[in-house]
Formats: sequence, structure tokens, C-alpha cells
Amino acid sequence: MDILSLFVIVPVLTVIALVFSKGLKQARIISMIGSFIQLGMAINLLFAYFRERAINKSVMLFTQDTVWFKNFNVHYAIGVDGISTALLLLTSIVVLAGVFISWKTDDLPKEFFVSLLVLATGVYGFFISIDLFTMFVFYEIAVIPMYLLIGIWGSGPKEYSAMKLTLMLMGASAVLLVGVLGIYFNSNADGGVLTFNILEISKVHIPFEAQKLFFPLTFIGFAVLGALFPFHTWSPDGHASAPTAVSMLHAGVLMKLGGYGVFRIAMFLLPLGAIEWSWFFIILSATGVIYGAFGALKQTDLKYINAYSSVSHLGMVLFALLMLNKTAWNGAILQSLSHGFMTALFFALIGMIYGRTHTRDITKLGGLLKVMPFISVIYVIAGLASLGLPGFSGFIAEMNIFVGAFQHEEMFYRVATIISVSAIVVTAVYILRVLGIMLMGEVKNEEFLDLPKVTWFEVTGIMLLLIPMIGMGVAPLWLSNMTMDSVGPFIQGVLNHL
Amino acid sequence: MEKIVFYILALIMIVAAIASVTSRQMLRSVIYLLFVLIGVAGIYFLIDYNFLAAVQLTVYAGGIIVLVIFSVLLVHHIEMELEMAKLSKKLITGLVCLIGLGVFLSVIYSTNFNVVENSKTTDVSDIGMGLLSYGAGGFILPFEVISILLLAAMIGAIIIGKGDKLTKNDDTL
Amino acid sequence: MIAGISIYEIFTLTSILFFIGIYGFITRKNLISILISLELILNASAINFVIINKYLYPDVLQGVFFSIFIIAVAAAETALAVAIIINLYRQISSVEVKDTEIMKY
Amino acid sequence: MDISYILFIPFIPLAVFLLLGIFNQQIKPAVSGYIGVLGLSVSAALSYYTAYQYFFVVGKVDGVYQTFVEKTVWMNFTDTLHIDMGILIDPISVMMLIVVTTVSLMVHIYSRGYMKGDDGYTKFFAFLSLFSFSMLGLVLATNLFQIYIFWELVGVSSYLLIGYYYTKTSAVAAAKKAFIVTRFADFGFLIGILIVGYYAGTFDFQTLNAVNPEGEGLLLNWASSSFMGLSVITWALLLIFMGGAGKSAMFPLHIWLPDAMEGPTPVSALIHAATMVVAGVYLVARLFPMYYFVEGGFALNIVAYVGAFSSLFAAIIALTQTDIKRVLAFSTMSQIGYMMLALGVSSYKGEEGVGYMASMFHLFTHAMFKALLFLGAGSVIHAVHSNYLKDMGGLRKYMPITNITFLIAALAIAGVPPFAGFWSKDEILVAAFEKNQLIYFMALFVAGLTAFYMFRLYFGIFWGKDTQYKHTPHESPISMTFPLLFLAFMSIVAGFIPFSEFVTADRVAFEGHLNYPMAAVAVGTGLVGIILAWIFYKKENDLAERFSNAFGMLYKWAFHKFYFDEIYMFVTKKIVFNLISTPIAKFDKKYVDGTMEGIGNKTVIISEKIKGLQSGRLQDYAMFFVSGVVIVALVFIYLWTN
Repeated sequence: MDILSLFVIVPVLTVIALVFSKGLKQARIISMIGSFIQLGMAINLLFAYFRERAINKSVMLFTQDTVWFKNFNVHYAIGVDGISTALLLLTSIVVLAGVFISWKTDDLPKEFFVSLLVLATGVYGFFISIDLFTMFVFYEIAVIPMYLLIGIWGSGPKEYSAMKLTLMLMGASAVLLVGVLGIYFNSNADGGVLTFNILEISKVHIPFEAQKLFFPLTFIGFAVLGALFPFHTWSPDGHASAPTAVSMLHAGVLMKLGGYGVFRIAMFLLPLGAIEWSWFFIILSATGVIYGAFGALKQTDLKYINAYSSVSHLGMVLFALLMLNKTAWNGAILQSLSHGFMTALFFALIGMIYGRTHTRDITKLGGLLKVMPFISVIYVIAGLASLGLPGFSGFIAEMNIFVGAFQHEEMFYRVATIISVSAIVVTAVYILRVLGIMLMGEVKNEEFLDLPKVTWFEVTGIMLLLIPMIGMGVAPLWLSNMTMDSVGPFIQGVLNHL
Repeated sequence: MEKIVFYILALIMIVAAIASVTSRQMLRSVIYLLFVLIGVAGIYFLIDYNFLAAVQLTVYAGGIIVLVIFSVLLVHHIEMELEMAKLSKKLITGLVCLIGLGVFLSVIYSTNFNVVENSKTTDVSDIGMGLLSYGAGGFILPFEVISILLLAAMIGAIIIGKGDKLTKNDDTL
Repeated sequence: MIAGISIYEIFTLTSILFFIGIYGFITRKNLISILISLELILNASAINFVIINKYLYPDVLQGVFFSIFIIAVAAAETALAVAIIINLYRQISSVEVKDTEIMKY
Repeated sequence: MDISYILFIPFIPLAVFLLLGIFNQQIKPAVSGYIGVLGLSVSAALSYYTAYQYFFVVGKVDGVYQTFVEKTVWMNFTDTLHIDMGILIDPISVMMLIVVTTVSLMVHIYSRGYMKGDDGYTKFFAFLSLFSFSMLGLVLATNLFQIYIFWELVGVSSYLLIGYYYTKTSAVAAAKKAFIVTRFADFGFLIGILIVGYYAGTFDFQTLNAVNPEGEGLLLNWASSSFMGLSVITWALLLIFMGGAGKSAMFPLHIWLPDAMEGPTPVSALIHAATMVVAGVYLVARLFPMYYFVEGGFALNIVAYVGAFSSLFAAIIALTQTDIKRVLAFSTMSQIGYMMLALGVSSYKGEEGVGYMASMFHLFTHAMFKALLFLGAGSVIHAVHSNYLKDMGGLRKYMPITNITFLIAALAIAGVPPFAGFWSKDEILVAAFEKNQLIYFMALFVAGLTAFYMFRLYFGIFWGKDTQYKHTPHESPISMTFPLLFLAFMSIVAGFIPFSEFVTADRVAFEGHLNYPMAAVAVGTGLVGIILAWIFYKKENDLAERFSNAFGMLYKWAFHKFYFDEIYMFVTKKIVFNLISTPIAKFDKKYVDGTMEGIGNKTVIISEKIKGLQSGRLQDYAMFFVSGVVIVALVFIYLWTN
């Protein structure tokens, strides 16, 4: 069994084991063990990647290729580069943290963990695939459990939110499918057979007209998941209704699929289309950056604030990807990782606060620093990380994006960059607003004075997310170099087409 | 002569047909239909299909119409006025029918039919031979099928008409 | 053959009858009236069979046979329809279409 | 010169921070105070050693002070652009090391007394250490990006320390305001950095500063690119200065500084008087060759005017304030304006660079006497539990040490010889006089105002009316008075340091000398201010009130800080929140989400309609069937003929 396929097999085995488990205790132990194995594999993969990279210069490592649907030349083709390795690591950490955070799921625990791990399977599969069709299949596997997770274990108007989220994402995948098929049917533009393999398609000169037509479809198809303005509205409602671990996984990992897909497929395979359309999508994504930040300014529900902040941060990812520039692309990858840890941490903390105080309305909270110091301090740290404080992952990601985007010669791109940069100010405002209202000040509610202490599994979950975030921020070089090396062939591939 | 007869018949049939579908009294409607059916029989006579005309008169004008009249009498008061459709619906339907008619006629008139001049008279024996023949062009099988069908319909009609209630509990209605 | 009358005129007549039947079928609100309209349609097409047989293929009798079949089927259909209508009337004391819509549930 | 040991100077406070931060609950307050002081003392000792080594042993080669750099790549952007982390040793960074560690050490010692018994004692020391680390990192930065990184870190430490009393709403608001205003300024700074990075291809100070008057080298790359009549690099410098102005509370980004006084007083002394707020000055000094040479020093002129105006503006406001810490805050702003204007009027070569030297000199002396003033004020506040002048008076009897040290500091800031402020201020006035008469007269006027409001404060606190105190005020403990005495000592002797020997624009030492006429005028102005204050405030009388009434409107405006807070409030609350954010939230709910929902709802409605077609009515079906047939027939017969 090769090192990558295990990423799909282990969660599936965990799911099977879960099916035969009884009760919460068994379910969570099994999920925890499964997720631990995943994390171990991800770390192992990281080292294996470094060893392999030293001797192997091809774009993708550990590649495997098996035909599974001959008529359409669909392969189970897998392989990773530095980017997918990093994202796999992110996924495994967030999944494990998510399991810890859902330690106390009382309601249908077995089914909950099964859905969670099915979702994880989809995400893992998506990150390792290099075949468009296989990728799409895994993408759908990842998106579907969301409906159940929110619809069953959610809170508030959960059916509505689940429906909205699923419908919008499904709508997007419909558009995406058209784009993917468009790419597929143009993959023999230089002669040869039709193929879904990304690496092979990238060598083909897809006609300009086709690129122009299919780029927006592919881009929007993925970008909806990446909360592109104005298709972001599923995100606030969805996150608000979702249970904690699901919010974490969704914002932390699933939304990254959008950016990753844009990078791997839309930008890489359709570069001419990307250039043709970049002005339009840059306007959208830069709007999203500012708009999300301003949107967060006025909200009072913690999850809404965080959801809008995600719109802003992930807008930055799309914005960077559209710049077609190595540094900016690297920044986009780093931002994906950084936002993954950060937002998962945020949602975990929000879940803990909500679990204790039973409200997410910041105007009803106050003085939490006094009553739950640990969670509050971590919230402050997460907040500071989110506003791009040096020493945390967000800073290096944003700086890469800004420096990269600013390398663009044209005035339009520069102005868009400056507009995006201005979001850091607004971000500071809304983060500090939350900190000021919620954590500081006097304790507003007598009941808050006697709240349960943090538990070991909550601390573990938090630390799992916090440590990589600080690690990335303090010593970014190795990670940044790893992703930068992997971005290299892609940007080169794109430039070859111009 | 025949031409005039045809036109008269056609006029009667059309007027009667229109009257039949627009009359607000059930029984009149049926009687107008009777005129149309008789007109059809007249057409059959005109083209020398006497047997057919006779069948038309007996089965249709004689049988079916009587059946319908009975049912009308069973379920209606004589003077009862029927409820009519909304004007808009009538207009739309009329329009659609007129357009359809236009399409039909334009197709018919633009088609060049290969008419064979003849004045052949068909007698009953020909029809009987055709219907009961086993050979090529024989219609024994459909004939039998129709017979069975008629039988089945008859039994069905009796069973339905016998009057067991469709549903036992009336409160669902 | 009717002397002096072309096939076109007869077709015109039958087409008119046919569409009057359709008009009636759609607009009438009473089951028996619908049945009557149906008879109109059937007759119009029966005439067509016969006419085509007579004018275009005088040597065979298929059209006639079909007419006979149509008459037979019409008779059967009417018998059944009348039976249903009467039964319905017993059940709900009405033969208006709108009252029978209950059946679709 | 082996400079790697200098790494310990910032890293010891970092280690202290981590220690105190992580084991916050486990460490006893008394121990944590000692840990903090001990860490800082080591750092300070190392700094002094560094200074000695640099200035007297290895720094000078052929009469020119060398730059020593040690750095490592921290993060790669492109092949040429990368962020380095490292240390850069040159005269100004060494000088700043001394300033930061000295003041920080004093504040640490002082805080042991001042914060005694506070709940978050350990936390306080952790934050102080974090700040010291960040500030030292900022000082030692080798490139623009590194300075930006530490710039943000000092910003956040400042945020944490201002909001130290986090249950107090005003403190939280002040912390937020400070962070956001400086963040806004940093936005400009960052864009400036981006521009520099793009056009120069480097962030490195040494490479950037290697410009020369002939406009060779790096300048060539930029000459072609201009934007709105100015070359892009001037824009970049202006934007960088915007960042500096934000941190240094220059007009119009000054509004956060007075509010920042909500923090504990030692914090105000350390961050908002001596070190962080001079970061802007330090930044301009760091890039001085660029400011001076690029486009004939256009950006530098702006610096001078902004500095001069801020200086005057703040001095006028300081006249009217009644909260003693706010008076000091505005005084700080005014003095930093002084430093800025000194940089602005400076030239590069030799003795013409006296402004640069004077600015750094003033930075140094100001750090000492302003920290002293704040700590003295803290001592007073500690005694009377109030910030307001009206609650004070006649304290000289109760607090002799505080009284004397405060007087020394006040004399120093008023520019009375032989105290430190006199020497540095004199040099600034000389530099201004040579370059720009307008600025000179503004500066001179400000000198007079400074003397006046400082002695208004002094007389108001220690003389004036004999207030009856509920608790008899008493002198502070030794942990608090020792820093006062030490800083008072520094305020006296710092002026005699021959600064031009050490810190000059072109790194070549020159002989500094006193310009007697200028000095006489400056001292005269200062004395006038002191005498006026004497008349007004020494004894309790209503002169001051009548005087302020005479000014009427102007007094009222100044008292309300020229309504700048209100303007900003208006912009943020009314415009940003009510006119941008609220509509966006509504817009999002109503239109963006509405559109998406609308699509869904329309689908439902349409499907309802379509469901209606499937009515079960035979006649309707017949209708559709016939219509369909007719339409299909029409289409196929007439429209689609081939």
C-alpha cells in the first residue's frame, strides 16, 4: 500500500470501525485513534516528502496511477507536492482537534463521528488527487456530509442553513462540473487522447476561446467554496448553525478546497482565461476582502463575525491567486494554511464559550478574561494572529500576498493591492471590538462567575491548533521554502503558455 | 345535386356540432349531436358506403345516443342549465382550435392528393368477406379483438353500473 | 365519390368538426358533454378514414373496417363511460368535472 | 567586532516574557518582579558594554563610525526580496539600546513598588518584558521589514499595557484606539515598504541608505517612476513617515496618545514617553540619507513642518489640560515634534548635520527627563489617588524626593542650563535657525510654552493651594524613589555628553560648541515661561482664570484638544460604522443574500407553478396537448422549413 492511498483508506477503516462501535465512549476513542494515525501519517509524509524531494525533482511525488473508468480515461491518479503535503498536515491536525472538541457529543455520537470522518476522507482524497475527475468525486464526498452534520447536529435555524449551504455548494459544483468537462474535452487540443490528468493537460495548449469560456466556470465553481463575494452568503448562516467541530473543519479545511482547486485547476490549466478574466475576479475578490472586513464590523454574533472574517481572509487567497505571481501564490497557500489553523481555533474557542455561557452574542458577554482566563487569553492570541500580528502565521501569509501582488506592473493591480492592504486596518477594528466588548470590561452576568474549567481535551484541541500557528509565524522559512519550491513548477507551467 | 346535398349536410353538421358544444342544456346538446351523427351517416350514403351508413345510424344514432340520453335523464333535470367555462378560457381554446384548424387546412390544401376517379359501390358481402377473411388483407383478428372488447366493455359497464359504492366511508368525499 | 366535391372540401369539413370537438372537450364542464365532444372527434376521424379509402384507394376497404372498429370502440367506450358517470352520480350526486377532481388525490 | 552576544539583549526579555507568561499562575508575584528586574539588568549591562565597545574600542575606523550587521534570512519573497532577521549596530542603534534598557530597567524597578498588590502583577511584568523585547528588536532591526515586524509587536505590547486595567471601559477603549490609530498609520508604512521593496528590490537599510547626492545607484531605478508629480520613492518615504507619525503621535495621528494615559503610569513612562513614541523619530533617522537625498529632501521638509506644527499644537493644548498625565502626554507629543523638526532641518555633511545630532541628543535627554516626569507623576498619583490638578497642591511638604526630582526634570525640559534639556534644545534651535527661520520661531515659542506649562504643573502639584487630604500623602517607597533619583541624576548629567562625538548624520564626529547668543535667547524664553507660571500658579490666585477667560474661545478649543477626538469619533462612528458598516451588513442580508435566497425562492415558486400545470384535470391536459401539437406543427411546418 502506498503512502498516499493510506490517507483515504485509514479514514474509511475508521468509519467502518465506528459503524460497529457502541456509545459515545467507544466512538470518540476510535475516532481519536483514527485521527491520530492520520496525523502520524501526515507528519511521516512530511519527512518522506523532504527525503524524496532531495532526490526527485518531478512536480509530483509518490505518484500512482490506476485506471478505474476506462471509457472516459478516468484514472485514480494521485501524487503530492509541497502544497498538498502542507494541506494534508493541516487537515489531519484540524480533524484531530475537531475530534477532541467534539469529545462531549451526546446526540448520536457514532453517526456524528462517521460523518466527520467521511468529510475528512473527501478532503484527503481531494488533496492527493491529480486527476480532475477523481478530484471532483472526492470534492463531492467532502461537501455532502456537511448537510447532515449541520442539519442534524446544528443549532438555530439548522435546516435552513444546511439547505442553503448545500444548495449553494451544489450549484457551484454543477458549474464546476461544466468547467471540468470543458477542460476534459479540450484536453486533446494538441492531438492525443482526452485525459483528466492535470499534469498532462497542463502541457496541452487549450484554445483561447475555450479557456475564456471555461475559466470563469471553473473559477466560480471552486471560489464559491472559498467564499468569493457575492457567493459567500452560505458561510455566515452555515457556520452559525453548525456544531463546533463542523465549523472548524469547514472553515479550517473545506473552504481551503476552493482556493486549492482554483490554484491547481483554474489557474494552472487555464492561464490565458485567467489573464483574460483576472480584472473581473480581482474586483470581486478585493471587494470581498474589504467587504468581509466591514461586514464583520457590525455583527454581534461571534460566529458571524468569524464567518465574515473568513470571507475577508479567503478573499485574500483568491486575490493572490489571480495575481499569477510566484510570491503571491505562495502567500495564498500560506494564507490557506494559516487561516485554516486560525479559524479552526476561533471556532473551537467560540464553541467553548458558547458551551459555557450559552450565548454567542458579544453584547451579552463581558469580562470573560476574569471568569475564563485560559480561553480568553487564547482568544486574544487568536485575535491578534487574525489581525496579522508578526510572530503568527497570518503575518507571513499576508506579507507574501502583498509583496507578491505589488510586484505586478499595472496600476490597476497595484490599486487593488492597496485596497486589500487597507483591510488590515479594518480587521484590527473588528477584532479589537470583539476583544474589548467580550473579554474585557466588567462581568455582565452573575451566572458567569461560576463556569466550568477547561478540560484536558479542550486544551489539547487548542494546543494542536495554536502550536502550528505560532510555529509558522516564528520560523516560516522551511514551510515557505517548501511551498515556494512547489509553486515554482506551476508558475513556470503557466508562464510557458503565455 | 350531390354537391348541394353535401353542402347542406356539411352546413347542418357544423351548425349542429357548434350548437352541441355550446348549448347550455344537456338534452339539446345530445340532440344536436344526433344531427351531426345523422349527417355523418348522410356522408357515408353519399359516398356509397351504405352499410357503413346503416351501422352509423343504428349504432350511433340509435344506440349510443339513446344511451347518452338515458344517462342525461338519469342525472339531470331537463331544464337544468349547464355551467359554462370562463370566457377567457373559451377564447383561448377557440383561438388555439382556430390556429390548429388553420394549420390543418393549410397542410391539407398544400398536399397534392392522388385522387383515383371511381364510382365503385361496395356491398355488404365485400365488407363481410374482408372482415372475416383469414388471408392477406383479412381483418379476422381485429374483428375478434373488437368482439372481445365489446364483451369486456359490456361486462364492465354492468359491473360498474351495478352500483356498489366506490368507497365505503363517505366522509372522505 | 361525391360528384363535384373534392377531397379537400370533405377534409375541411372533418377538420372543422374535429376542432369543434376539441373545443367542446376542453371547455365543457360536464362529463356527459365531454363525452359528446369526444363523439364528435371520433366521428370526424371516422369520416376521414372512409373518405381517404374512397378517394385515394378505392380498391381496398381498410378505411371502412377502421370506421367500423371506431364505431364499435365508441359504443363500448360510451357504454363504460355512461356506467361510470351514473355510478359517480350515485356517489356524489354530480357529474361536473370540478366535483370529480377529488379522484386525483 | 563580534556582535553575536548582542542577541541576548532582546532575547533575555523575551525569555522572561515567556517564562512569566506561560507560568503566570505558578510564579509568585514577588518572584516575578525580581525575575523581570534581573532580566532587564542583564540586558542593560550588556547594552552598556556594547556601547563602550562600539564607541570607544572598535566602532570607529578612520574617524568614521562603522556599521556592523549580522543577519539571517527569515523569509523569502522572491529571489531578491527577503525578510532578514538580524542585528544592526551603528551609533543610533547603540544609543537607543541604552535609552531603552535604562528606562526599561528603571520602570521595572519602579513598578515593583507601584504595582504592588495588583492582581495581575506577574502579567504586568510579562507584558513589560514583551515590550522591551519588541522595542529592542525594533532598534536593532536591519531592514524595513524587520522594523515593521517589531513595530507591530511594540504596538501590540502597547495595546496590552494600556488595556492592562481591562475591567475599566475607558482603558479598553483607549487601548483599542491606540492600536487602531497606529495600525492605520502602519497601513501607510506597509505600503511605503511595498513601494520601496518593488522599486529598490531590497529592504535592507544599508543598501537603501547607500544613496548619494549624484543620484546614482538605487536612485536611478526610481527616477523614471513618478506619481502625481513626485517620484514614487518620495511617496514611499512620505508613507513610511506616516507610519512613524502614527507611532510618534504626530499631528493629525496624535489622538491616541492622551488616551493612552489610561494605562498604568510606569507604562506611560516607558512606552508613551521614552521609547515607543520615539520610534517614528528613530525610523526617520534610520532612513535619514534617503530622506535627505531623494528629490532634494522634499519628504524631509514635510517631516520638519509636521514636527514643528505638532510641537506647537501640542504645547498649546498642554497649557489647558488639568489631568497631569495628559499634560505630560501632550508635552511628550510636543517634544517629539521637536525631534522631528530637528531631523527635518538637518543636513547631511559634517557640522551641517547638527540637526540630526540634536534630534538624537534630544531623544536621549528627553527619554531621561520625561520618564522621570512620568514616574514622578506616578509617585504623586500613587500618593493622592487622583490624576487631576484640582486634587493636588502643596505636596512639597509630604513628598520631598518627588518634589526635587520633579523640579529637576521640569527645569531640564524647560531648557534651563545646566540641565540636560538645555543642551539638546539649544542644538535644535541652532539647526532650525540656520535652515528655516519660520520653524525656528515656532520652536522658540514652543520652548517658552513648554517652560510655562511645565511649571504650571509643577507649581500646581507641589505649591499652590494647600489642599486638605483625606489620607495624608507620604513619600513613595525606595523602589519608587530610586528610579526617580537615578533619572534625575541622568537629567542633570546627560547634557554634558559630547553627543556630536558619537552620533552624527554622516558618522563623522565633529566638535560641538555652544552658540551663546542662541542659547541666551532660548534660556531667556524659557525663563519668561517659568516666571509667568510662577506669577500665575505659585500662590493660589485667580490670575490664571482671568487670563484663560480673556482667551475665551481659543482656551475652550485648546481645552477640548481642538475637537480632534470628536472629529475622529465622527468619522469612525458616524461614517465608518453607520455609513459603511451598517449599510454593508444590511446590503449583505438584503441584496447579496437576498439574491441568493431569491434564486431559491423563485425556484420554489416556479416549481409550484409547474406543479400547478400537473393539475390532474384531463381538460387542462388536453389543452396543453392541443396547444403543444399546434405549436410543434407550426414550428416544424413554417419556421424550421429546412
